[in-house]
Amino acid sequence: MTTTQDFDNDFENKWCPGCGNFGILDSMKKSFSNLGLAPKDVLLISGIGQAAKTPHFLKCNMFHTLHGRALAVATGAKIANHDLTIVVNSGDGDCYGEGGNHFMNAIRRNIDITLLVHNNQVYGLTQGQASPTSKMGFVTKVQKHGVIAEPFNPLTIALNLGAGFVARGFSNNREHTRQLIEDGIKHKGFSLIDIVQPCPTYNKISTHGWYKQRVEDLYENNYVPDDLENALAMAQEWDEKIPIGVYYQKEGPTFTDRIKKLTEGTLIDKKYDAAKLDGYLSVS
Amino acid sequence: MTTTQDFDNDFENKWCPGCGNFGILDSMKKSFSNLGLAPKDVLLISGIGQAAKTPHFLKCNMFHTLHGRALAVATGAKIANHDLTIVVNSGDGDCYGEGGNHFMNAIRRNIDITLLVHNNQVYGLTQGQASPTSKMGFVTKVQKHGVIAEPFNPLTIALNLGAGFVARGFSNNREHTRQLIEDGIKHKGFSLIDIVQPCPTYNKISTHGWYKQRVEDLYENNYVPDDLENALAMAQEWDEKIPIGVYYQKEGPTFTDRIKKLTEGTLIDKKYDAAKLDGYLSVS
Amino acid sequence: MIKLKNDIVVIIGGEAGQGIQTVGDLLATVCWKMGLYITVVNDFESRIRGGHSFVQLRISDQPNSAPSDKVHILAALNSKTVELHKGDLSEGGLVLVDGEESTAAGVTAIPFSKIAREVGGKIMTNTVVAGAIMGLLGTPFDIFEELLVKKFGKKSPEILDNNITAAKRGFESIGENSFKNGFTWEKKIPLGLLLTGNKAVALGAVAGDCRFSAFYPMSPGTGIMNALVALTDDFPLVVEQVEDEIAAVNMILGAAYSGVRSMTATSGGGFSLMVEGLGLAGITETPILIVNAQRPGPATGLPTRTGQPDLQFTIHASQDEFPRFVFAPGTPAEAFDLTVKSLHLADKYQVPVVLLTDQYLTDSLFTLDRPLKVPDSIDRFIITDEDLDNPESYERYAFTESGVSPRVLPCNGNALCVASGNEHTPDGHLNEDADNRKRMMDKRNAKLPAMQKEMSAPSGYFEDSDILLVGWGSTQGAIREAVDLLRERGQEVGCLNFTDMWPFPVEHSQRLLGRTKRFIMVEQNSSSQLGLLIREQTGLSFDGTVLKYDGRPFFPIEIVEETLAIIG
Amino acid sequence: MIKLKNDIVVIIGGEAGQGIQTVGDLLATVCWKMGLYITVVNDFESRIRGGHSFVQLRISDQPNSAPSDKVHILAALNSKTVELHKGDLSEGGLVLVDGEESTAAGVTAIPFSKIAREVGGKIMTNTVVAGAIMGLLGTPFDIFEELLVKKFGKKSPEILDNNITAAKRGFESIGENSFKNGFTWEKKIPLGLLLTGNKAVALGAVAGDCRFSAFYPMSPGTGIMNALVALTDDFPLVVEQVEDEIAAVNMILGAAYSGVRSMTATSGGGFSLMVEGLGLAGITETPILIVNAQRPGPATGLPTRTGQPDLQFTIHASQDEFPRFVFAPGTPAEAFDLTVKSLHLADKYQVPVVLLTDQYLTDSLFTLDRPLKVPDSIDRFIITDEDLDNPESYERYAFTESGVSPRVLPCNGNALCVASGNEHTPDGHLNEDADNRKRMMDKRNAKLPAMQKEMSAPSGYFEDSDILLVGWGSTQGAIREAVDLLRERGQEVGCLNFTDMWPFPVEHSQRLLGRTKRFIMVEQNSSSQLGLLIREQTGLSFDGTVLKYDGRPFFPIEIVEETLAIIG
Ligand SMILES: Cc1ncc(C[n+]2csc(CCOP(=O)(O)OP(=O)(O)O)c2C)c(N)n1
Ligand SMILES: Cc1ncc(C[n+]2csc(CCOP(=O)(O)OP(=O)(O)O)c2C)c(N)n1
Ligand code: SF4
Ligand code: SF4
Ligand SMILES: [Mg+2]
Ligand SMILES: [Mg+2]
Repeated sequence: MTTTQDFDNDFENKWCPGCGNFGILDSMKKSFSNLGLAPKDVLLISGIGQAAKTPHFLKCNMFHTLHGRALAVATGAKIANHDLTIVVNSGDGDCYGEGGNHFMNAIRRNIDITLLVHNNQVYGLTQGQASPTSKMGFVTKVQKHGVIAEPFNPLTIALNLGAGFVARGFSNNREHTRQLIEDGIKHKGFSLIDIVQPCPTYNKISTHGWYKQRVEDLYENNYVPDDLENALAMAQEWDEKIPIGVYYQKEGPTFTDRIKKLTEGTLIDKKYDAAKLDGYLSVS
Repeated sequence: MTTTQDFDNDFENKWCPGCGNFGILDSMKKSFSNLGLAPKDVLLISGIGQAAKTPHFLKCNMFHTLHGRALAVATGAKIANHDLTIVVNSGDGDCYGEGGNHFMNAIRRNIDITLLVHNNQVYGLTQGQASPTSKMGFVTKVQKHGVIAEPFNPLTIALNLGAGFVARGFSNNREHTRQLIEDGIKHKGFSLIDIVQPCPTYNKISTHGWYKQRVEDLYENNYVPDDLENALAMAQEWDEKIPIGVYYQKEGPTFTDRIKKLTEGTLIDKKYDAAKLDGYLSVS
Repeated sequence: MIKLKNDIVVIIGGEAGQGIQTVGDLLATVCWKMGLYITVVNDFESRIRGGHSFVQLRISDQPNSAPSDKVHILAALNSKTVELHKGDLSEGGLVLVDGEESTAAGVTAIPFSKIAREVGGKIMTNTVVAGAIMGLLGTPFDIFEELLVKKFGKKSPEILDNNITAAKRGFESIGENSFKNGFTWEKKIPLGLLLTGNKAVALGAVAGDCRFSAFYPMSPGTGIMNALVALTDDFPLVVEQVEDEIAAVNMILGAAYSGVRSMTATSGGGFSLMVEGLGLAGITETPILIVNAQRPGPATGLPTRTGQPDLQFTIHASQDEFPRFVFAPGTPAEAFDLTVKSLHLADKYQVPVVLLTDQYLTDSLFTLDRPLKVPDSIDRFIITDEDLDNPESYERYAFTESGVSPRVLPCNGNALCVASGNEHTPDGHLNEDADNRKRMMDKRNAKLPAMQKEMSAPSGYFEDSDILLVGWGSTQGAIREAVDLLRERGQEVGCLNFTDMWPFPVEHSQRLLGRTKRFIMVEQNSSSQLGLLIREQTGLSFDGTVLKYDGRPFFPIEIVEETLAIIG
Repeated sequence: MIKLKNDIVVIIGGEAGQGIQTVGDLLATVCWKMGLYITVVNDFESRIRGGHSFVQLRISDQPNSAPSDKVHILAALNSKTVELHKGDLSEGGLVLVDGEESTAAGVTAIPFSKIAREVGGKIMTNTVVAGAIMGLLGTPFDIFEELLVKKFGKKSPEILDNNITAAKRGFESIGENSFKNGFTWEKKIPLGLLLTGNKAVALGAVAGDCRFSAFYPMSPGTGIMNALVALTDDFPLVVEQVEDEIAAVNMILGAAYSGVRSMTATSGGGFSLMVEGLGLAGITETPILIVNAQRPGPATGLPTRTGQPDLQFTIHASQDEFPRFVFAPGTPAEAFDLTVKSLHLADKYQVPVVLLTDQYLTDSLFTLDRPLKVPDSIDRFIITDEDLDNPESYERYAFTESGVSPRVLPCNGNALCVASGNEHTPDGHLNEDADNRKRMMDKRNAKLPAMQKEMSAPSGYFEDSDILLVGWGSTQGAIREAVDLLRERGQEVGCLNFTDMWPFPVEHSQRLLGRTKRFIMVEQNSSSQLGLLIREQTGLSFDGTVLKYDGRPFFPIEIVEETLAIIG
């Protein structure tokens, strides 16, 4: 068995004091060790942003890629070796903004990875512009008269695209988030965990207290996540209350299950066969 | 008044005989002339694909852009001059594949343009690969064991993103499509008209006859498109029947309505004011 | 290379969708089976039906790989074919049209579609046309029949029978009109395969142990993917069509990071979208292969035509500087070899590689002049815990003299694979210090000298001549043939054909170009990009340019004429 | 330029989020109001809180625009500041730290935060620090007070009062320790504005009648957008943050096509994603302006640092070839002028323009050495039906000798605006013919000679010297200062600073470089991209390079030392 300390590293953390990211980081370590995973068993892939720096702050295999592209990279990594446990750390801008197209298509493929979106409704690393999940009217230095587009609701879209594991967490409920991540990793198929997160520096609206007042724990309520309509209804909630937990879960064949040759073993483990190819290249 | 002939040009058409695109082209001309628009009043913007060639085949102002990017270009064109009547011709690959991110964000902005997606569930111009709307299992030269991802349902996604005009047409019901396009243009705000279309060359599944058996005219049924739940339910239909008409309509402020300075006139009509800027540049 | 002896050119023209490409393929295969050399050039519009397209078959008993300006047999399935190509007919050339009676002198009417309808339906027209042309050429019919059995044998016996009858009727329709330039047909074993550039790259990819490919369709890159897909059932290879080119390049990056050799193929527009990913491969030292099958731009340009306009773009693509390889094969055999080499070098140096082909090379069909060689085994340049004294202290980007750091795979032992697209310390973690930054840049750039040593010199042909024609990539065949033609006219001309473009083979170029009196650039772009690159890299200046950028491949004679105009 | 007379360097260092930038801005504004020249360089990490960042203020009575390696006053809000910068202190330099008692010789403790807490809270610390430094420098206090009134007057009277008290207490905390290099403060009218490069570009954009901008945040390009947003309430300008950089470039293409001047700003990674759109502008002849504010790569690289690694990428970006302009301003005044010029030339030639800046130029604050000039009116080079004999037969891409076709706007009359990113005939409809293709390529390329004539020569400084330092963009100030220093040491050295990069000013370069004995490239990239470009375009070869690519701007002294090592 492993412990959370196994995942500690001594790389200097670069987040602001009080940032919600710390909770998510902590929950990740706990869920990995609870699942008996060691650093060598975990591959973290991330885009670019404050959220996407996460993999640097724990010991693991990791690939810190480009803004918006983590899911595409992760999909390739999984196809090459579908034995890997892959978790993606992304931000609301990274995943739903620049990466919007890959988000939709990762779901359509049901590729078996766990996506954690650190959703602070703002672009943190670039100093506080609106993100796709910012509410209409949200004022920033750039959106000085407030945001004028409808916010993007990742849960609704994921549910409608047929995602088989759709969950919401709150960064500061660490135990709850730990459970979500465990469930997400255990789920065979694509898992979306949208984790709402305070950004004390740039988001003065949805603060720790604001969330605290609203979150409602679905685990505690023994909610059974098998009803798509319920899930869709809950996904609409925000202003009054925010359900946290697994909204919907349903397993089905994953992308690599559907590629016949991968059902017999990983791509990386196959043998190179020069002789077979020679047959193709003979002139007679 | 104008007539459909006013929109004729003598540029050689490049579609295959029997292609559904002909119906859409015809309906466009009819709806424009019905609305009293002349070629000089219409701006067509398209991406790349068979569908996206449409603007070449009628007389109008037009911008044939890049694969996937028509909506972004159209958004810029509309902001610059929101008096323009802009219609976008796109394909299922163009709009929902390469252009997926722009599709979502055009809806979020409620930019007042009319989007016609010629949805043949296949990549026509590149010779018959699967598109995002191809059904699971659809076999092509590339998808030789069939498509292995869930199809993209544009109507559901548009409805969930808050689109204010969501419709489906069938290319070969020309009068019906004409009406849809007219209603779409008249609608203030973003209008999605997903027009299902036979591709006799590459799609041997959803043929003219296949659609014919399934389409059900919502205009005829006097369906009132004000119920989102109904609309969402209809958007799920396909295999047994395909409702054609306006699924949902609701007007609200458009993107340019929400930019204060544009409520007083178009951007292009404003005056250049050197003197005002001089004030900014004086040293004292 | 000596002057082509038997050199017969056949054009079959018609509308898109009439299947003229099938006629070309049938004819080519029969000739190839007889041991002849073929070049089949497909000329088609960016549409699916209608318009005008044609195939040009060049058949010879000597290697050839350029289209010809002269035509001996013109088979016209539409009237536009006659209109457009009649002017190219050589003395004694024949025109075959579909019909009962000849309408003009030099035009032979053969009731192609009537025969087809008689033997089983209009769809048989292609086979009749192929038969007729073979009749004219005097091909032994049995080879053709064998081929039809192979092609239609798996379908119903009726279809096969009808096709054989159609072929026979076509074959006989020619009557006594035996073509005067006809070959004497003696069956030889072909020296090499009959292959398109597309297929050569795909086979090279499998030979180089490529296991994953993600792509988004774009002509002419799609052909490579089609050819790869065709191999997926037999080899450990997954090919996935994805949402856009950005996904394509990032997916192969993920797969390569995970440990399998990976590639994508596209054309200029898609390559543009991959440029950021290329840089990620650069800074994370992840081996990937991108094939950019060039076509004319800018933007959508001419989707189904050929050109060489992306050399400088490819060399400089993506922000900041990092080592990369760029190769540009001149023939399918080189395409095969360089694909194998690209995958090997990507792994060896942990860098991205771009293979530049073009529509002409990828879509055309050639007889190879030599067999293709598959590597016996693949060296992955990957280490594991066993190779390390202390796997726990392993560093992905350890400083080394060569700039290449030992590479582990993720989740493959206690040595962790930590990679970052931000500037990083040797352990892979992001870092902004000035000193570390400089050292990391120098580490990556330190690979360049060894990479440059991997570059082959341009291949020469009469390369000691006073005047050299200099080109790169798929113009190789046309330039060499132009050299033959120029020498026939008494000009002391040779040529150099570059395939290994970057890191630029500076020494080879200085040696080979430094000793000639004059050199003339022959390129399919409007600014002579290789010429500029040579000047940038060696200080040597070209003395003239023969540039073609109308989307069509060079005819050797065009190079000859423009060269003569320059050398006076 | 003569040797800087009063040349005082102040560094204020601390953690991100401590507001040291505010201290820098306050000090700079006071000095500027006194008529002094300031360069304020911000050095910060890619994080929001913590870590280490600093501002360097250089204050002089002569124009200056490079950072200095020597520091006179070091104000440390964290201990790392002392650690990192103590070595750079000049003789007699002072260190100020927050505290009650000095811990080391040469270190003056001032209870910054204690004072702040006493007068109203920790947040006031910045004002105290600024006050203390001004006290040291001997600045007249009233100017500082005026500034605080302007800055805080609109907030509560309490906040204003507290700040004034904090400033005063800081000012007085210095006691008798009056700084020996202090200026004699005489108030002069500044010659130019106090501006960052960001703001200069934004003002230039408005002066050039830019009305629409779409962007996606990316350092250091975001600063330009922030500056543009700040102007939207007063000018006919809409700025929209969009879903990604691909949307950004395509939206400005749409707006430009519709008829308003449009621009976007980004950095290398975003520029990579815009490359396909750049080509669309090229083939559709749509005027757009893209600002690429360079930072070190590859990929994410060093997000908040500076460099000049994208010159060749920018010149060759996108598939195939088309005319474009590339400019690289060296100072904010040039940034303003070249932005105006870019927007003008984009319209005049109907081509895309790329403005290359970098983090150093965009994020730093400078006193301009001259006033900025706004054009009186804007020429849009657009025609309407009235200008046409027959609007119905108007052709968007009519062949002309200049290559520039008269341009109408869509839905602006009977002349229809038909544009296509496929190759097209003059009427804008797609066409694949070989002849038309060649003519259209030649038409677009025909703009190049006139475009080249628009290019200014590199500006020279002692440009008749035997040895020239050659650079481009933001290194201008550092290189000129290096020339002064080298000449002081008896070296006959001058320099050339390029701003107009493409179409390359071949004749100017040949003239200016051809007559010097040696030239040495000074660039912030690892391969000397301008040097290679000069060789490619003129055949002239550089004789050495001074390259810095660690993400930090050049100190003049670095150039001096490396130049001396080269010239021996
Ligand atoms: C192609 C590209 N565009 C833009 C950026 C700049 N960028 C870095 S992080 C970021 C936004 C981050 O927002 P989010 O994903 O919400 O993460 P957060 O910092 O809020 O955790 C942006 C725009 C980039 N690195 N690359
Ligand atoms: C960046 C880029 N990638 C790929 C292509 C090639 N391409 C042209 S059309 C097309 C697909 C068209 O499919 P769809 O949008 O469904 O239109 P259809 O032809 O079916 O009407 C593709 C992939 C391109 N032109 N540009
Ligand atoms: S800016 Fe916001 S999200 Fe980023 S580290 Fe700081 S508090 Fe967290
Ligand atoms: S390929 Fe299909 S969609 Fe394209 S023109 Fe032909 S029938 Fe129509
Ligand atoms: Mg965020
Ligand atoms: Mg389609």
